[in-house]
Amino acid sequence: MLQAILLALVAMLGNAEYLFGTCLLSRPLVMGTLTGIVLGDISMGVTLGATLELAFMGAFSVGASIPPEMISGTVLGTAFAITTGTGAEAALALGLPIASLVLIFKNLSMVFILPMFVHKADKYAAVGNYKGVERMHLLGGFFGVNLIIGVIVGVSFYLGSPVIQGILDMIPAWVQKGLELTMGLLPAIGFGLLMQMIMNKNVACFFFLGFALSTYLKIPVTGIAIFGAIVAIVLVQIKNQNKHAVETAGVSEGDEDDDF
Amino acid sequence: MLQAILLALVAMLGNAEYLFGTCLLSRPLVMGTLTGIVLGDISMGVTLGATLELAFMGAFSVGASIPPEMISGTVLGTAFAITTGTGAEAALALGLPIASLVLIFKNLSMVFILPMFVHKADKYAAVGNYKGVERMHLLGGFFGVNLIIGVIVGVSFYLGSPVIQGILDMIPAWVQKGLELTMGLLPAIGFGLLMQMIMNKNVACFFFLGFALSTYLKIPVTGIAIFGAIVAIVLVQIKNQNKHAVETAGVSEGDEDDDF
Amino acid sequence: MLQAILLALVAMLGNAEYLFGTCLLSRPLVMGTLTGIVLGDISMGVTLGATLELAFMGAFSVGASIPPEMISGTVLGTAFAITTGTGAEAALALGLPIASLVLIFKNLSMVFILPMFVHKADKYAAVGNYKGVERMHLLGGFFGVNLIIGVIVGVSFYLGSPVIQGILDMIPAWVQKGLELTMGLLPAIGFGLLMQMIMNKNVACFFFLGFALSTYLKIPVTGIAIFGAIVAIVLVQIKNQNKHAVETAGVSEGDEDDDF
Amino acid sequence: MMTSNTVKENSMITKKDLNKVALRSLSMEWSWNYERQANLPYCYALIPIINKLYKTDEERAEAMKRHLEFFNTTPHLSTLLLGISTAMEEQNATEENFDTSSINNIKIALMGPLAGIGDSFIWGTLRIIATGIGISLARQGNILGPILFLLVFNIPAQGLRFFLMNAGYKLGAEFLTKIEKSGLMESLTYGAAVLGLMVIGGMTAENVSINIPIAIGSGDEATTIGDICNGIMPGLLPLAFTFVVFFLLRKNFKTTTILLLMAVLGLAGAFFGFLG
Amino acid sequence: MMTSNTVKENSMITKKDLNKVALRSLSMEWSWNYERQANLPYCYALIPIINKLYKTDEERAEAMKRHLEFFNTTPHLSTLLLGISTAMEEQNATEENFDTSSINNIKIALMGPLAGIGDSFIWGTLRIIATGIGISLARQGNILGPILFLLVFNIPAQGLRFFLMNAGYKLGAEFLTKIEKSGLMESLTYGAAVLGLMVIGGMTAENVSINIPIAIGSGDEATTIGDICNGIMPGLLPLAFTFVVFFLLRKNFKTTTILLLMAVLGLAGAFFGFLG
Amino acid sequence: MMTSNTVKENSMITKKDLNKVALRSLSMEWSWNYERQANLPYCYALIPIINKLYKTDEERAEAMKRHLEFFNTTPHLSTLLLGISTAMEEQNATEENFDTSSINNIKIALMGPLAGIGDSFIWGTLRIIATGIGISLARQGNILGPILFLLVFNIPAQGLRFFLMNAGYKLGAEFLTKIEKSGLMESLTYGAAVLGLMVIGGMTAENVSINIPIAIGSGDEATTIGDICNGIMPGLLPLAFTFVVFFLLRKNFKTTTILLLMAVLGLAGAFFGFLG
Ligand SMILES: OC[C@H]1O[C@H](O)[C@@H](O)[C@@H](O)[C@@H]1O
Ligand SMILES: OC[C@H]1O[C@H](O)[C@@H](O)[C@@H](O)[C@@H]1O
Ligand SMILES: OC[C@H]1O[C@H](O)[C@@H](O)[C@@H](O)[C@@H]1O
Repeated sequence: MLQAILLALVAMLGNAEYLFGTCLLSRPLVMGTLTGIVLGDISMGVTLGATLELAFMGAFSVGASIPPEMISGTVLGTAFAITTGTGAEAALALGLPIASLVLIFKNLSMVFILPMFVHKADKYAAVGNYKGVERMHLLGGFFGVNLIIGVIVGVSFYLGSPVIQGILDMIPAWVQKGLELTMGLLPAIGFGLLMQMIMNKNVACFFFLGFALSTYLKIPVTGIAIFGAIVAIVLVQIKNQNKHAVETAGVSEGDEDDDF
Repeated sequence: MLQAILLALVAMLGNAEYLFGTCLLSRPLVMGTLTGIVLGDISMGVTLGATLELAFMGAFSVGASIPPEMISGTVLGTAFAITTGTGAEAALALGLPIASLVLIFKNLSMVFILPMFVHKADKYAAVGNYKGVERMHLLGGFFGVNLIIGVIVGVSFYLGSPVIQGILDMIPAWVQKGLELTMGLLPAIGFGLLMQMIMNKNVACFFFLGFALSTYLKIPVTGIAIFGAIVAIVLVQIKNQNKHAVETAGVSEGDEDDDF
Repeated sequence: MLQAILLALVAMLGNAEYLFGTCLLSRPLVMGTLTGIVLGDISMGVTLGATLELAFMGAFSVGASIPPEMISGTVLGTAFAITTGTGAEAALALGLPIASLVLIFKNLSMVFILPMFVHKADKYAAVGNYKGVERMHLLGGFFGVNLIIGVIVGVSFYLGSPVIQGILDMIPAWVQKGLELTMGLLPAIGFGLLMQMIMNKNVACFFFLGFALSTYLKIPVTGIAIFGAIVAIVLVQIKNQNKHAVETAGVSEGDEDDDF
Repeated sequence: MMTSNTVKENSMITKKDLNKVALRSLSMEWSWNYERQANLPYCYALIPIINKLYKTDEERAEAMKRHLEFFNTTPHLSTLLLGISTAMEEQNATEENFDTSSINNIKIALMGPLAGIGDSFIWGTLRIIATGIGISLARQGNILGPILFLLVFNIPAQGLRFFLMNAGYKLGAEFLTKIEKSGLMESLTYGAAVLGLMVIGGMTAENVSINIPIAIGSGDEATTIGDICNGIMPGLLPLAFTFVVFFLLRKNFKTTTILLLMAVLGLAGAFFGFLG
Repeated sequence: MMTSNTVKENSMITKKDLNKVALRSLSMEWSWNYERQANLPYCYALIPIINKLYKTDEERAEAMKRHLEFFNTTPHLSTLLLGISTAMEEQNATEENFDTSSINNIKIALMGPLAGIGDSFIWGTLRIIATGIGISLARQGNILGPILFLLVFNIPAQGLRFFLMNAGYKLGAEFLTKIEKSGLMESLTYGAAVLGLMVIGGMTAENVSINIPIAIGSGDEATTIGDICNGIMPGLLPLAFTFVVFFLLRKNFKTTTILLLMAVLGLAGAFFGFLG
Repeated sequence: MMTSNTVKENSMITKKDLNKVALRSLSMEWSWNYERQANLPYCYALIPIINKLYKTDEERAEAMKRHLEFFNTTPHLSTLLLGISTAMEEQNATEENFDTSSINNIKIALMGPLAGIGDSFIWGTLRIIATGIGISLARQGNILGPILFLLVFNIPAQGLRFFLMNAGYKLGAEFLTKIEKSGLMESLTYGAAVLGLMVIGGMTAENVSINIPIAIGSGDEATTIGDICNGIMPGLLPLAFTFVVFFLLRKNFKTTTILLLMAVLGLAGAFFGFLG
């Protein structure tokens, strides 16, 4: 029981890397080590952490693609491997499916729960209540993800591996698939909000330009920013030259193009 | 003989889909059925039509790429299969080469004969004779394609399949190839006429822009229209802003960019 | 000894094609023939020349990619084959590695020695001394490349093939590699000098546009020139229209867009 | 002339006129030809409008000439463009200095994309659905197969045709009114030319095809004149060829002559093997 | 208010303020969510600046709303943009007719490319180096492994964070001063909108994904609705979907409602198989 | 100074002058070097023109400096550009405020495409034909082989050289007169800079090559610094390298120094393996 609580705290510390500068506390190397410390076998924890780190080497989030939830995978995998005395293979065999399973919960939260905090923050912002906004940020991260992972890890360790396996088998495939699909749709809200803010009919065509450059020519966003900067510079020059021309019109005329 | 005439009429009805809203009368499913009705074996006609429809599923015209002439292929294929009592294989074995052969005639007509009607229509149009233009349209379609297909089908059915096979073997390969090449050249007249009408030295560069976007970047026409619309909008904005600026020059100046 | 000198002269004549209109004197067909003449076996020279010409068919310089130094390869390959009485295989077996080896020297010279003449020419040019510039051109080509090839061929023939093989084995691989790398860096000087001359902040973005079109969309230089011409024409039109508008501002206004 | 039936306030064009055009559009592929494709049908369909809007032979001649130019799109959707053309012709008939070139430019710019959308939808989706239903019955010899096939296809396809005629006209009329109010009428001419020419450029690249497969060199170094030309600039031969035709037309060569020259060129090219 | 500590002549923003923001930026992924990603953390980090620059609730509300919009970039490099935003907010606070839209436009335009660079460097290079060092020790059970791993990664990563905060602010301030002097302030608004919208367009294409795998036809002719849409225009479905959302937002639908609709759509799509 | 021989009305340049330049152009690859390629030969070829048009050392120095910049194209076609340069130099000599930068810009913009066309034609077609004829005879030891080879190649190639010299001059002169009349002279400067810079940008991307193959990580995650840079932006390293050189030149570093630095870099890079 105590160990379960301690492991939950370890997991929460791992997730707290997002509060502390995305400092990589959540990586298996660190989580494995701390699990080892909690269970009294540091060296084993470090070694298993290294093994899992290698397995999760390619798992890191880029943009909105989130990798398996390594914290729960590592902590539970390592913990069961240490307590049952089995080796690295056991840690991996348990850690990987757990990580995939818990990712569903994490995603569910970032799809459903955290946006609620965001909407609440919108309301606080609307009345200038900055303390409310701050609170939503801090509580959102805590209740939305941190605590959940802690509870999952603690409870799972307490229940033992067979129970988890059972849960894992219960979730129908279409739920996971449906969540993935939803995650593909959600960014449209963010971009829709941005468009609502920026777009007017004089510049709307540039949204389509960026979109078409991406879909027809497969230019990545950095490339679009480069082309966009060039287009913006040229158009601003034309605008200014035009304005400048108007200002000098009627006055003198000889040098209106000098600065071009 | 009567059957030959009736089948010719069926074929002409099939081709008349182009007079009646491209309504798919020419598809094997319909042609086969009507052939069956003429030859007194409706059910067989429907079944063979379905078989040929499946075979010609991918045959439909997109732009200037015209598929094998299915009408003659289906009517003759079905007719010979019913009269000789052979099955679907025979219908296919005869129908496919006939369709390819008759396509040559159809193309020859759309390359040589129909343009004559068009040129005649040009002359009528030049003097405002709209009735002449209408006549050219109606007669062109009839004599240029419809009647030809009817005659081919009627005569072929009357002569029987061995004779057709003989004709098929007589046409040298280079004629068909040469016709294909000509069909690749002909659109240049249409585009040349358009360019003559639209192009002046101030906008000529956009022709090359469209061409280069297509050849260098493989952007399809829809994509070019999207990029073209963006370019047109931006240039029109610049033009208007410029005009607007000139109009306000000397008057007030503060808000000349407001509408941008 | 006399033969060595004569072969050196033949080689120098071959390289002198660059003085005489890039007239293909350096091709194996010609060099083989002249070597044959010098060694008294014209027909053999012509035949071996033809063989080597076929082997070097794909070797011609495009831009800054210089092919193996065929002159030395052909002259020495042919000469050794004729003097030792061995056939075409021997000519090839010797000619190809020699050509690769001598290319290193030729490149070294065009990387290090010829630029010195260029810099000297810069100095002469700076004071308007056109004779100096002319001299640098003529002497540069002679001492920088022509003489070197002559000497290499003469001395090599004099020493015989085993010695050359020895030299070939002495040069470490990294030197050749390093030279190749340097050749990839050097054009930056040329482009840097051009940029220094042309670029100002109003047009700098077009350098990046050209670069990005090349790297992101793989458009070759000819294509970039086509797009560049279109962009230039459109921008010049805008500029002039603008200027024109300003000139007519306040005067009349009705027709400022007529010429567009 | 004005009836309570007019689609637009103060418009000469009635709903009946529009339906007449849609009806005539049924023959959009009847006189289809390789020179200018569906040009004659398009003009044929518009003649009621032309006759109503213009009263002199000269005006009608102008209008018919315009609509005898190259045209092609998915036939069932062509009415969208016929509707727009109708609105633009009406504008031209009522406004003094309307630039007629934009009528064709707009038509050209839209026909390519519309064909892309239309061919996907009509040929790729609707026809396939109709065929699927039809064949499943027909295979057992049931005559309901072909009947349902025709119904499933034509009810939406022809319905769309009439719907798009009205939609195109309204769209065009509204757009033109808006543009007229904001004084952007001359911008329309320019913008339409930019857009139209870009699309023509693209269509030229896609549709005109010519290749010279004469080999140069042999073995590994072998290449063809066509490849060399494409190496200089992709599509160089079709581009050059189109410009040759363009200049011949400018020198008042007849299209019949050019057409015959092309046929000779194509057949000779196939016979001697210098084209391919 | 002005201290000798100010970073810029006459500036209200002190070095201490900047460090406060950098410190708060540590939680840049804490409340990360699928709707607007790192928006809440970004706003959280900027609150000290907002409070200092604006004194009324209305002004603060405006500023906070701005910074609660969609945001995302490599967290350790986010301070570069926070610095620029700080400079722009300051400009806005002091200058009358500053166009606030450019604050967001600049942020948006830069965040994508910065993520590209940052993810390569932070995740692709620095992390890999740190992991390499850490693992080589940890494999033998040596606890120095994880410790060195954390140090090798965090010293440069967090150092960069503080460095970029100052760099971003200076860059922004200098750029704005220059632009103000040359009277190009209103150009900034326009240029930023052009650039920002192009990048948003590109990001929409890359990030919003929706596909309808319903098959049409069978056998060789089989295709899906999604493929047909992509044939018309690549990315047509995501584009259309984004515009549907855009119009819902315009009609004042709540984001919560839209989010729930999306979840229902996604789950139903997976269950019935019409999305995929 | 004016003779009845002048090519253009009122021109100082005679046909003889043009032929002199064409003759000198024969050595277009004689002092070819990796730093600025055919710059010295180009300047050498133009010296007769420079001497005729300009009489003071200062003017000549200016002109020679211009033509000692980077140059490269297919040598047999270089006279087209020499002709254009001649016409532009003449314009510069006679007109007050001609912007000399366009002389180089036009040359630069055209040399790349001309090389593309020329290399295809001269090396890919004409040479292959000549070789084919030559070898078929030479294989049997017939000395007519090499002789015909040289004739078949050189008669068209060198003929073209002289023809293009005159064509280039006329083209240039006509174009300039036209532009002068329509008062577009200053547009030339701007347009030429836009075009020239785009082409230089493209050529930089194609010609400057540098790669850092140092591996980061191992196993599946392994990547190189070069790949990471290309992931950020393709061609980032060559671009950055070119700008380093550009700034060194601006800081008045000598090209000799830079050249030596590059050689050291290249050799060290190969030896230690940090370049590749
Ligand atoms: O891609 C930028 C950024 O996006 C999200 O914030 C996370 O996935 C980060 O790991 C990543 O660096
Ligand atoms: O591509 C558009 C259109 O072109 C032609 O008119 C025919 O091939 C039609 O079948 C097709 O729909
Ligand atoms: O590519 C143009 C040109 O570049 C260099 O001058 C040489 O490689 C020539 O052979 C080539 O024709």
